[in-house]
Amino acid sequence: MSRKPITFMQAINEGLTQAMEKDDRVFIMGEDVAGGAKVKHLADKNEDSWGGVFGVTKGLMPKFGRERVIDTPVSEMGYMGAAVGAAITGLRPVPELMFNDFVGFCLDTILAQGSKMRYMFGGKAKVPLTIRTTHGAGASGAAQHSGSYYGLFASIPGVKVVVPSNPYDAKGLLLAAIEEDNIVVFSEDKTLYGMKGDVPEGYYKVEIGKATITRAGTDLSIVTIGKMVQVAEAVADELAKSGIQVEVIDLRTVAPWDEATVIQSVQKTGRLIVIDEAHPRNSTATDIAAVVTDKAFDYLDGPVKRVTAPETPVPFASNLEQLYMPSVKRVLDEASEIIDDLKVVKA
Amino acid sequence: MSRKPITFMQAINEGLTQAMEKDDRVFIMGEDVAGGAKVKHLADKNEDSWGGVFGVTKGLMPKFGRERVIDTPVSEMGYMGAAVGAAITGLRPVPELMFNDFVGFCLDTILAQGSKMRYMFGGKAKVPLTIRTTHGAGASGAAQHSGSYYGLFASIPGVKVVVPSNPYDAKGLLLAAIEEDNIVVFSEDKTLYGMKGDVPEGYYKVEIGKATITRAGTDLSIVTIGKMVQVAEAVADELAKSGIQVEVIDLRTVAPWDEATVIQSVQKTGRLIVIDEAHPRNSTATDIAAVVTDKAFDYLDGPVKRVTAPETPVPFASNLEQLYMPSVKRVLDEASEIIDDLKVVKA
Amino acid sequence: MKQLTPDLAKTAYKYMNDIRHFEDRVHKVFLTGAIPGFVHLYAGEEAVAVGVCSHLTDSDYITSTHRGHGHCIAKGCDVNGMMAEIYGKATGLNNGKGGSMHIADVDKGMLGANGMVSGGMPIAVGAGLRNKYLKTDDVAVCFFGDGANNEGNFHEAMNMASIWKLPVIFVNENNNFAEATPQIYATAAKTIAQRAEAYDMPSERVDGKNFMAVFEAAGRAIDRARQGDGPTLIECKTYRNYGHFEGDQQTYKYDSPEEEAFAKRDDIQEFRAYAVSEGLFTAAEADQIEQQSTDDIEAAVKFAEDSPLPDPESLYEDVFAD
Amino acid sequence: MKQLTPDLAKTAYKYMNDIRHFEDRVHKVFLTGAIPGFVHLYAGEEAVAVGVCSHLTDSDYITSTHRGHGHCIAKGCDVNGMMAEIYGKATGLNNGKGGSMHIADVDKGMLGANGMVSGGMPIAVGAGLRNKYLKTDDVAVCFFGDGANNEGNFHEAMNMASIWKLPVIFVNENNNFAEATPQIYATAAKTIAQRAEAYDMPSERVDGKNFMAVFEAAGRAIDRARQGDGPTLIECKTYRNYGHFEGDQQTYKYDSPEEEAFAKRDDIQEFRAYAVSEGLFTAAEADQIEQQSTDDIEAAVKFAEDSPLPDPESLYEDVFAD
Ligand SMILES: Cc1ncc(C[n+]2csc(CCOP(=O)(O)OP(=O)(O)O)c2C)c(N)n1
Ligand SMILES: Cc1ncc(C[n+]2csc(CCOP(=O)(O)OP(=O)(O)O)c2C)c(N)n1
Ligand SMILES: [Mg+2]
Ligand SMILES: [Mg+2]
Repeated sequence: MSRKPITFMQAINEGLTQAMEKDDRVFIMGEDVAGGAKVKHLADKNEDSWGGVFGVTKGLMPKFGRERVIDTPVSEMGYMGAAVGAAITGLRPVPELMFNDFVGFCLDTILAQGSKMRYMFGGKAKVPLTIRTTHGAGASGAAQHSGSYYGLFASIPGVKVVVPSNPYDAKGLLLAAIEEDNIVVFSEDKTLYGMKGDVPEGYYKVEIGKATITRAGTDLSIVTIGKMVQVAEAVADELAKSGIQVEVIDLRTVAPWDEATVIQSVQKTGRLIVIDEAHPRNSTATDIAAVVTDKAFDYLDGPVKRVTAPETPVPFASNLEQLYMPSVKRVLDEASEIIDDLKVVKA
Repeated sequence: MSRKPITFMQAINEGLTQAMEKDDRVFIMGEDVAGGAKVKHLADKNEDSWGGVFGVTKGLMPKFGRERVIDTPVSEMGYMGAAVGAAITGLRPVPELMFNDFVGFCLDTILAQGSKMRYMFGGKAKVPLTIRTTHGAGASGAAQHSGSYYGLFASIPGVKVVVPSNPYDAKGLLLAAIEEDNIVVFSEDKTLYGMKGDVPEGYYKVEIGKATITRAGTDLSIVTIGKMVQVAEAVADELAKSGIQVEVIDLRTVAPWDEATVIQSVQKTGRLIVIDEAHPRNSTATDIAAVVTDKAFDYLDGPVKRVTAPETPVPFASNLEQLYMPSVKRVLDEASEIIDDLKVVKA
Repeated sequence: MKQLTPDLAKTAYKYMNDIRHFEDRVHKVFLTGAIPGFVHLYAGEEAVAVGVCSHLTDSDYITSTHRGHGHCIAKGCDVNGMMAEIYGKATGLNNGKGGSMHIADVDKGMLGANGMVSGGMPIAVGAGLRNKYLKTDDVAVCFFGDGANNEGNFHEAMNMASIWKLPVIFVNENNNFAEATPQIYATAAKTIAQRAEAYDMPSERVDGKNFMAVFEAAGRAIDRARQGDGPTLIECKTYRNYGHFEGDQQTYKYDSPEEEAFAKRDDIQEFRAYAVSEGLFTAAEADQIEQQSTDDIEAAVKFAEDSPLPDPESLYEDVFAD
Repeated sequence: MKQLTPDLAKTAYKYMNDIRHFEDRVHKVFLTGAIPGFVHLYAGEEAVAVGVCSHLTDSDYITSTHRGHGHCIAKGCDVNGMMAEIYGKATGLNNGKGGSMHIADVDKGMLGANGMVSGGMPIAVGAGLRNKYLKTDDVAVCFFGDGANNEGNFHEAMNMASIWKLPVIFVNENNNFAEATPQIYATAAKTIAQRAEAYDMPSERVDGKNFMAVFEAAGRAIDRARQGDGPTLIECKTYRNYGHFEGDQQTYKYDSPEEEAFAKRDDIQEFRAYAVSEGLFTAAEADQIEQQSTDDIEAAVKFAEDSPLPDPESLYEDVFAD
């Protein structure tokens, strides 16, 4: 398949386009995903419509029309519940929750309705629903627009959660998510939208539930989520100077996360750091630490180290926000216990 | 202080009564916390009013009147948000969320508003708010009325979470919660309401953030939340037959949980089981496992074992619901890895 | 608009009796302890569910509430499967995994009772959106209570259905109470029907104990919806025969002689008298239907009692579709 | 009811100018990159915030929105502290930890801008409940947009305020758009004011570009609230001078000559002309106020620029009160 370098945002746009071309039942909805509904000069198929607050869905309304790219009122519970209703009756909605921080407005439709329907109906229903949303600090969005709640979604039985780290994965995971007959939360780091990468032009999928090893190593495993793979790579570069070979795993899917890949890596390296930008308690990072310790206890040479956000809301001031996010320095400091150990071993 | 045996439910009722007697700013609100608003024959101070769907607040309206025991419309987001507004302006509301499963209707008021206000206002606000709610399976409430979401609340920076396991703690923790200048989620296991225990008649507090050791032991630590202390005690009785001395810790406060007490215990026993009825992923159980492994790695003789709900919604059928909840059998089976080990050591 | 033919009248009368017998029977069994959990009975409100659903086919959708048995029966769900579900048996409509508050039969267009007050409202909007998206003339009916009308979901669902002109009929079952809280306390509007104006939506307020009043209002609304003329709100004044849930002491009943008189009206008897007087069926036929209904529900109880519990392994199944 | 005395008129005129200059200045600084994040400017809507807040004292409360600078200034927040907050500096009203969308000053009765659309609505109800509970005659004013009026929070807040007769004034700022979505598309009601009927609540719809229209409607509503006569909804038709947020291309403006004409009205100039013609202040006094305002905002920018960043340790502080 021919490839071209496009941005993370374009990759998602391309994925949505191809999913909608492939299957008439796929449609998108959300606040301003088209923009300008009922504005005469932005009528059906007009190129100047917004296409989402970040521009991710730009061009879809012009191509597919307002029937399949539906602007909603500011009514998250309502349109997310409508998406559940459309899904259980046979469509394949891809609603957008503009910021994952708005989860408190629509959680019931996911927690109590969509995620439980199949189970409580005795297996006699399907809810093919892909919820696109955004997460992440670093854009000075302050406490209500910078959170990372993929771990909260991941705690709900019946919900799959995907967090892509690059344009290739973004498109492939999105296409796989839309083909799922389940609820998938597809969470995009808003600070990655401008990232460029080679992406195949055609339709392809990246398997949900499979992690990928972005760098092989034998001394230390680092599991990352989304943008944090960049921090891990930088840490790996840094540690390579001391002869430490880091294996970096990009989780890709946060729920269900790929136990086999992670545990295999730990069995080889004996050491694990998890880098996760989300809040630190009852999180995916603690889940990974707990499961790995449980299943690979005898292989571990030291505790699993979690480098995460501090236990605070996201601050606004740029200097504080930078400190809030995991960084190379924070990883080296906070995981010094096992890194120093390793340095001794290697020296 | 003189003590008398009363039920868990009465203990909470007594706590509410004494908090309201002590401080005029304390009031309660929620769906049918009084009941029969505007019904003529149930006018202000009438004894026959409901007092909550479980009867926990029975007698409060007759005593304090409808101005301080406020029936709300079925509007969880609205009245929980109003409670935040009343708290930040100087009152001390104690709203009730009838089932914690309704969190999806009011989460924003907790996640994005109440829990973040103090931080994002630069420390210039207080939100003295105690949210009473109920959790737990075992009452055949099915998928939408049986969940345990204290772990979800506990994941939010700025929220404290308390789960009492007996009448004494229920009253004392509730009084401590209402004196806090922070949001405290006070989560009551609905299947414990009939449990009896000795409770001091007067006003007393149980410190928030402190666990209690309900049985001392040297071989194995079991950390429990709420009703699970009963399962742990039964497990301890069972293992005592093999000469294994179990230390049982009742967490009492789920956020922030008492690291010192738990870690001290593990340093002594070298083995830890966490019993938690909540969903298994990104939960308090994984948090405890992760933190203990991190901070007491060198003391551990085996992995921390988590015995929790399976990764499913709560089923309705009684036989399935029984299997869903942690039980002595499930603990012995699922933690057999460390228990068998111990038996060998002890034999 | 569908007319009330003799055949339709008999089916409706059968369903009304089925609901009443079903609920009376569940009430009795609950007292024995054989049925666990939270059970909310629909007896007394039959004219609403049946009056509306008489217009629907299996390809129309409904969403229901925690008080859902009546809607299920009116939409054609199998009473054996329903009763077994309430008992938590493997033969239940949901294989015993849902229980009273979650009975569903998607193939029959029944999208589930719902334990969340107002939970079905946006789901109905989604079903209506689907009907329009696929250019069908199917409708979606959303049953909801007077309590539910104060949830944000009501507002968002009504508004969306209106701006998108969706084929959704919002059927409010105003039975005076949300648990023990009177509608007149909790709802600021003088009537619930009146709230439709805030969404530029037509509405009617009807006597929900009167089958024909419900049937005709629903017929008008459903016709409009099928023709692409958008949603309607119908407020049906009704009353439940039992408590909010099984176990409720009902100290809040009755506040006035009028309330009591209204409460004691029997929608089934009224419909029988009407139908017989209009010659839709004879008294003898009515008796026969009643007997058949009693027998069917008796059989359902036996079916449920004789059915096995779910396989323990099913605890872990059907979290995801694969 | 408070009358517009010369003193009050001058204060109001000062505040309106402060808001305009503040926003115009933030707009310019944003382009330089010195202000990060999501910034929503209030310029063009001054008459609403100031018209309403002219009736309030520090012991009345307001809740605000993501477009909150105007409300803050109208409620008396210090512009130095506000500007420093938007720059994320230690001297900001929130010590730099909140930013544009979370400016608050609880002592001034300003309960926070709010990044959640409709997030302030139930909080205002809570403040109103507190005012009634403590038997004060203080009120709570809830500013919210046309977009917010479609959130469930609107419905629940309006209903609760009405059934409890709380001293809450709901001030709708209908500036035609929620981001790029017109109010006429998203809101099924013909007017937002009309929605008050569904809550048995009085309402008015006023020209939000006309200071006196807002001032008088607010005066009536606030008087009623202070006297224990409950809540009011006031819809103010207005328009924002800038885009939804800084960076918005605004391709959705203007759909008609009428919209454009309305958009281009200047509420500040109109008020100046009115006040001068009524003799509330002279043209010379107006010029002086304008100059003072320019100077004050210039000083605020300098204050912000010269202020230090927050101490890194403050990242960990103030999660809990102890
Ligand atoms: C979201 C939510 N809030 C509260 C409840 C608890 N609850 C169950 S039924 C009920 C009253 C509902 O009243 P109404 O809508 O009038 O229905 P009715 O019971 O009268 O049929 C309440 C508050 C719930 N199940 N879900
Ligand atoms: C709960 C929530 N949903 C969506 C958004 C994204 N958003 C920010 S402002 C806005 C539009 C608000 O419109 P309106 O209420 O009319 O206020 P205006 O911006 O016009 O002042 C939206 C949808 C949000 N911040 N919060
Ligand atoms: Mg009711
Ligand atoms: Mg607007």
